Amino acid sequence: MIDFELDEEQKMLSEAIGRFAAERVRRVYREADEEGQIPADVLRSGWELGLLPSSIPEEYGGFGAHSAVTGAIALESFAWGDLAITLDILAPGLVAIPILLAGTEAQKATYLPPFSQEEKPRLTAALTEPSIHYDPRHLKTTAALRDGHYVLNGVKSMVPLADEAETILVYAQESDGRTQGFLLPRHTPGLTVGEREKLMGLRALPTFGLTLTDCRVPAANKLGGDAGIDFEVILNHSRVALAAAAVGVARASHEYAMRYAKERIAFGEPIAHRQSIAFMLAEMAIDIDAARLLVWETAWLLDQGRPATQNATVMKQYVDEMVLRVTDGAVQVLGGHGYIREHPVELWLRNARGFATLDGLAIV
Amino acid sequence: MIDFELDEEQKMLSEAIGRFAAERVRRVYREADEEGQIPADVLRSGWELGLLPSSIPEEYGGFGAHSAVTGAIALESFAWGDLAITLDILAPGLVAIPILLAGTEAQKATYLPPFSQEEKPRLTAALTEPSIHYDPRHLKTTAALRDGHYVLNGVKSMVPLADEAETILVYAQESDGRTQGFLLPRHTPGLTVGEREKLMGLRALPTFGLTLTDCRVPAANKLGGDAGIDFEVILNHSRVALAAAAVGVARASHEYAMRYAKERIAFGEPIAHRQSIAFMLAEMAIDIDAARLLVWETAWLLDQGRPATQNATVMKQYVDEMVLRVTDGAVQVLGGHGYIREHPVELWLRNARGFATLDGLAIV
Amino acid sequence: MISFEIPERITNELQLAKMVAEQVMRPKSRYYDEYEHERPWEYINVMWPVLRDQNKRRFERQASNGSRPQREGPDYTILRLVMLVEQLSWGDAGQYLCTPDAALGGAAIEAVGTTDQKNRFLKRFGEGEPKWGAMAMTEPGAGSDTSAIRTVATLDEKTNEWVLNGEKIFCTSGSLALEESDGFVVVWATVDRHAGRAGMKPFVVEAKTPGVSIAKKEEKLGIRASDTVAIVFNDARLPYDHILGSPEVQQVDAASTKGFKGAMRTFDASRPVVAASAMGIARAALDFTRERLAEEGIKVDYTKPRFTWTAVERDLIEMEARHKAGWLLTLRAAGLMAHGKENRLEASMCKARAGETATWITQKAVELLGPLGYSRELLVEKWMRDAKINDIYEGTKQINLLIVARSILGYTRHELK
Amino acid sequence: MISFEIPERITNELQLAKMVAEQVMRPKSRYYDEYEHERPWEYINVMWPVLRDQNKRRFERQASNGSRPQREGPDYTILRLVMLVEQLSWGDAGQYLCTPDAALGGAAIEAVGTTDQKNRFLKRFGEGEPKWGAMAMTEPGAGSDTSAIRTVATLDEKTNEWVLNGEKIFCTSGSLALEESDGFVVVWATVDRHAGRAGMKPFVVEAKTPGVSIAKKEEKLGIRASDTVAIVFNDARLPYDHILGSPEVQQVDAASTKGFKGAMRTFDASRPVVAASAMGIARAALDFTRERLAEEGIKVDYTKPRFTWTAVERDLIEMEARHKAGWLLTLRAAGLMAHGKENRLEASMCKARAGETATWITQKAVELLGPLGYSRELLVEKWMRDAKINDIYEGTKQINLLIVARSILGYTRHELK
Repeated sequence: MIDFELDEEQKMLSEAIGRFAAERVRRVYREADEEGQIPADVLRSGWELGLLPSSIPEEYGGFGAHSAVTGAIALESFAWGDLAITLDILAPGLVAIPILLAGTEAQKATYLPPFSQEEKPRLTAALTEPSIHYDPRHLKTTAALRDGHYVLNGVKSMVPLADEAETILVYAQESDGRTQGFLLPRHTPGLTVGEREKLMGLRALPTFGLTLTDCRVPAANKLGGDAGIDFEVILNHSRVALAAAAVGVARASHEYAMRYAKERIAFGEPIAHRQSIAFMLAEMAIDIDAARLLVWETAWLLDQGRPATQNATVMKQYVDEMVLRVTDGAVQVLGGHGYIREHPVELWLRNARGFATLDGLAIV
Repeated sequence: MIDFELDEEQKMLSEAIGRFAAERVRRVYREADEEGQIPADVLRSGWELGLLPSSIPEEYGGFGAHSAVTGAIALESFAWGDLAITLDILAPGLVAIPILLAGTEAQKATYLPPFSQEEKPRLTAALTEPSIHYDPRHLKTTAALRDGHYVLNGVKSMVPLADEAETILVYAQESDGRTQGFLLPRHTPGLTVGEREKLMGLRALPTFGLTLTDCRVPAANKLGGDAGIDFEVILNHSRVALAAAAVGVARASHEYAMRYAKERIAFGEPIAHRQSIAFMLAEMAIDIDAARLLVWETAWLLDQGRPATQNATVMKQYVDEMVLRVTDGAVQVLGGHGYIREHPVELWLRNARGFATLDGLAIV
Repeated sequence: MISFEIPERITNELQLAKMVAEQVMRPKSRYYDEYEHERPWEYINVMWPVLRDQNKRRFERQASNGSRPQREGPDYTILRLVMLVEQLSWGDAGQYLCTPDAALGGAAIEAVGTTDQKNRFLKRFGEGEPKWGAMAMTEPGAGSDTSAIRTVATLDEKTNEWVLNGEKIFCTSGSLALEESDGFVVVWATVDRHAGRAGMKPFVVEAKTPGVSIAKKEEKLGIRASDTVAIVFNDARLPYDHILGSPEVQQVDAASTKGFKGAMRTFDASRPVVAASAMGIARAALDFTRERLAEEGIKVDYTKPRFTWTAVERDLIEMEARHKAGWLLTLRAAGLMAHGKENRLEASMCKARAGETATWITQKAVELLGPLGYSRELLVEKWMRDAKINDIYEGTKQINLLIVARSILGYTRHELK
Repeated sequence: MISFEIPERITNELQLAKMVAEQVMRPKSRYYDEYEHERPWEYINVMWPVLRDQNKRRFERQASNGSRPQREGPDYTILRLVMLVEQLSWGDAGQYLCTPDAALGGAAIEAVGTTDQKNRFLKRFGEGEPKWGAMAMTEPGAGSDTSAIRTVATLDEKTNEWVLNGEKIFCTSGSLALEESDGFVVVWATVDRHAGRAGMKPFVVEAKTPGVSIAKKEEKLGIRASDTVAIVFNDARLPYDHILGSPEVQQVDAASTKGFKGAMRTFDASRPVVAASAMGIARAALDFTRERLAEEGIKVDYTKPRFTWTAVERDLIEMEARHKAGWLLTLRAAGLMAHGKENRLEASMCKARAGETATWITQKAVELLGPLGYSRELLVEKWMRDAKINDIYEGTKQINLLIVARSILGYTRHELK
């Protein structure tokens, strides 16, 4: 029966993350964006929240069950704090969740247990490619099966934490045209990590380009084994994650703009008393709620194991435009003050513009 | 040197038309829309304004010179009164202007002089085709040259006054793929005029579908003779005319909504005192002015004989969306009163929605 | 527990509604649009027996176990209503508005009427011929600003009757309720001009009451099958107990007086219902456009990267996205009510968004279908005309945005005008 | 006589500006964006000699034949300025803002200064080292609402000096004007706190005036090459005749006092100039996106029917349409001024639209270029950051809409707040 109330566990989770975001993340994210570096202690305590273990079943050392809806709720509160810090802390999930969803028993047994340890596993994934024609379902990076090994060739971009990763889940197109995942040890010959990328937003998150030249991996390293994976499922889970994060960023901007508009006095009254400002804030609120519902619906379909590609596409279309509209509106509400880096709204706008183009940087 | 001031002649012309629109057209257009019929005396005095003769040179019996800019100015004031009545009165121009622009001497000598007479010449043109795939540059209606005659086949829609026309300028695709015009006597065998069309808007304007089955016309009836015409020029002049008319419709709605908003009292004040209404009216005003400038620029390029297709395309894109935005906004400003047919804004909205799809109904 | 599952009992009912929409409403859509003041009897005659028997059973149930349903758990009523309205409006929004029921008038009586009043005024909807209820609030000089209402109800001490004088406009189904059936209109009038909202009271005006006349049948842009009238009250006399709620004028914060509160409470339900109607029209246009374009070989491929979409594909996806957003906001507002939660904010949110969205989607559909879209041979142009009303009635988009803004900012009407 | 012809003398100058934009500004665009507080000396050193000599000639001309140019016919100055600014902003909006000239400060002096003041304060721009003028209006508590200005100028009778106290923020080129060159800032201060706008007067504060200090160099989203500072006035003493316009406080309608009118008049020129800068950035993004996509084999075919456009083609055409609209509105506002006509309404129209349009176009460009658009390897993301300022300064979009609304409705600030 139709219901939009979080259950108890989800409430606790989002409150815990919200507290962390407010008390730890919001203290450092601005400087992290300027410095291009996130304080180690924040990353550590972020990891200690145990968000990923909580979605790994006990049999693999976790203490929970996987749910895209719960994941979406968590990502919203997390990204409300800061997007870059969220993506850094959750990066290992880029390997864990796909394995959880589609990995072989052996892959689960190898990669999941470390998540229960104190140390954040050094895992990441490479999906995006540095081209206007980038299409996750038809990647230019190829994987060819040759005598029991897959040989990968191609160029990747936007790979978080690639420099310190031990294993990178690289998505590539197999001869049959399907997108598959391959677990590459960082030191696979032919795999080179490029310079740290310079982006408009996400400046605190270290991302890198990859070049793959005849990288050989045993066939067993193919995600899901011989059968491989249904990439649609992975992609949809990933898009839900990023869309949920977008809702978090939008909510952060909206709350900040509301507070500012109620405090900022012009012509003898708070500017929020003016319909032009108040209606903008109202439209934002509606936009954000609608986007969240779209995200939840797609996540819910995924949890039900129902087809979700159409919903995911429609959701992404709506959310990508929503987050840009809302964050730009927040800058507008603050006026000149929104344009200077003393206030966070400009940072949220820079991050927001990324959602339409960035792919595969998070997954629930 | 950049200048956006009408010259004396243009001022007089647009004032004369404006007066006619305000004093005659605005008295009857609402009933005409309901009845589907325009009072004969209004049509007559509209014709007596001599708008078309004034753009025909003296050598052909007219008393002026042709200018797309002047034509655009005239069409805006005319359509400000009512779109359907404007298109009815100017329908013969659909033949006169193309002939003026691209006709042979013989064609000019035959078709232009009657414009100086009292009687409105029974001329019209057929461009649009009843298909989602309609493309004026690649018409489905064909014209094949067979022993000194052109044989036309196809289906047309939105032909104004086709029932009482003596000659119809039919646009068709020749074997070389180019769109050409052919002057068909109404009683050409194989040419049948269908039932009067029923449209959302323009209900006062009688428009018809045509069916052409092996219609033969002498090669001499091809617009521009053997060489034919550069259809781009005709199309661009036509798009300027419709865009100018759209600006007139938008301006009518905006003026009406402004007056209403200043008079309508709610919560103790005129609703125009509220930013949500006032800013809507301000955006409309900016939209309308911008559209007019886009129209004038394209018209000016045409008068200069410069290529104008890119400008015309961009102009059409902007104007079609502008007129819908503005007329819909006017209905919104009037609220419930805008939804009933006592007020004209609903009529303007119905007419406005046509501009994006209707083609070739007017030309300057 | 987050879920988007529609209860089966509702999906079953929706199947029936779909049949009615396809087989009864759609075939007559164009006819009742062209013949504005005729009544869609095919639809009315199909709906009345069903609604009559439902009402009958409900009254009996209420009589036996008190007015409130005993059943535990969520109350499906509003959710069910929202979904039915969406499906029927998908069929034809104008005809749907002629549904023979107590409508907003009934809602007002349910909200603030005494048990006796409920019996007297609502029972009729469980028996006999089709009947209509209606609500009359708007006046020539009072639209969104209900405090400007000038219709006056004065108590004639001698006869202990209320005497109504004034004019109401934009009353939906007013003629059906007052002249074409044994129905009633709930009329908002002031018992004290100087008391503002506190003086405003709802009165039940029965069909054929002397002094009550239909002054005008409106001709509209769309929903032409719907009966919209102006009503004039000329010394219309009502028995004393036709007033709903207490006759006293409490001079506390106006908005908190029972009568007005009652009306406002009906908005919490009626706004999602209007939003649902809007989304039904929008879906009709979206479905039709999709099918028609598919015939032309144009189908959306949801797996293509955005970069390779055609403009038409992008339009269709954008239309679908906005439709989904509007619909989910509507379901949320209804869902909250079903779970017995406050939903004033969410009701205004969905209304503000759904009206605008339906307007946009239907306007876009006309464009996408080219010359055909603009023709009255197809229904798309009608849906565009029908949709616009949802951006206007039950509070224009602007009014609902105002409510949303006040609510999220924690402002009163004094801080945000 | 309607014409869109650009005078040849201007098109020639534009060729030079284009060279500067391509060969001097663009190569350093990324550098000055990354190194925020450095100065674009390459650009400054190219521009200064040209501007200096132009100014020199102008001063000589004015000295010989009075301040007004004798020439008949339209005055090209503003039109020329608008076009140059558009071209230079196409190069780099941040660097353009560092153009060594008297800027808004100069405009204020030109508008309300005495001949003597013009000589004393402006002559320097025709000789020696690069110099900057600036205007300081905004305060922490006074943005669009200039009547809230708290910086005070009190006359010290004994020394016949003005004593300035207060703080100004968002002063463009403030540091260049006060600390890095022999320039000046025109500071708006009140001589009578209770007089509102009537008490507001512009004062010329010269470089290195004791008691004047740069409190903060702002770090911004974009236009990082531009120098934006907060200035603190701590008993800063100015000679009596550094006040522009009359020191009297007329208690008539505030807005009509000369000083304020002067500032407003400068807006009639500065708003089209800001709009032109916005359109320059937008064109940079549009040109680059077109070229980059063409390399990928994606070009707009303007002869295709709308129905067959790809989503990218539609975006490009929509971007071009909005760009043209914003640019033509800007040309109109400047054109009116050139022909000596009132243009307050048109100035606000183009500013309101251009700022929004540039923001939208550049945001769209980043999206269209995919992963590359988001990277700092290309300049598109920078143009998106730069463009946004035009939606904000010289009056936010909202303020300019307010001015437009008042003007078309014939309202004062009392009717429309």
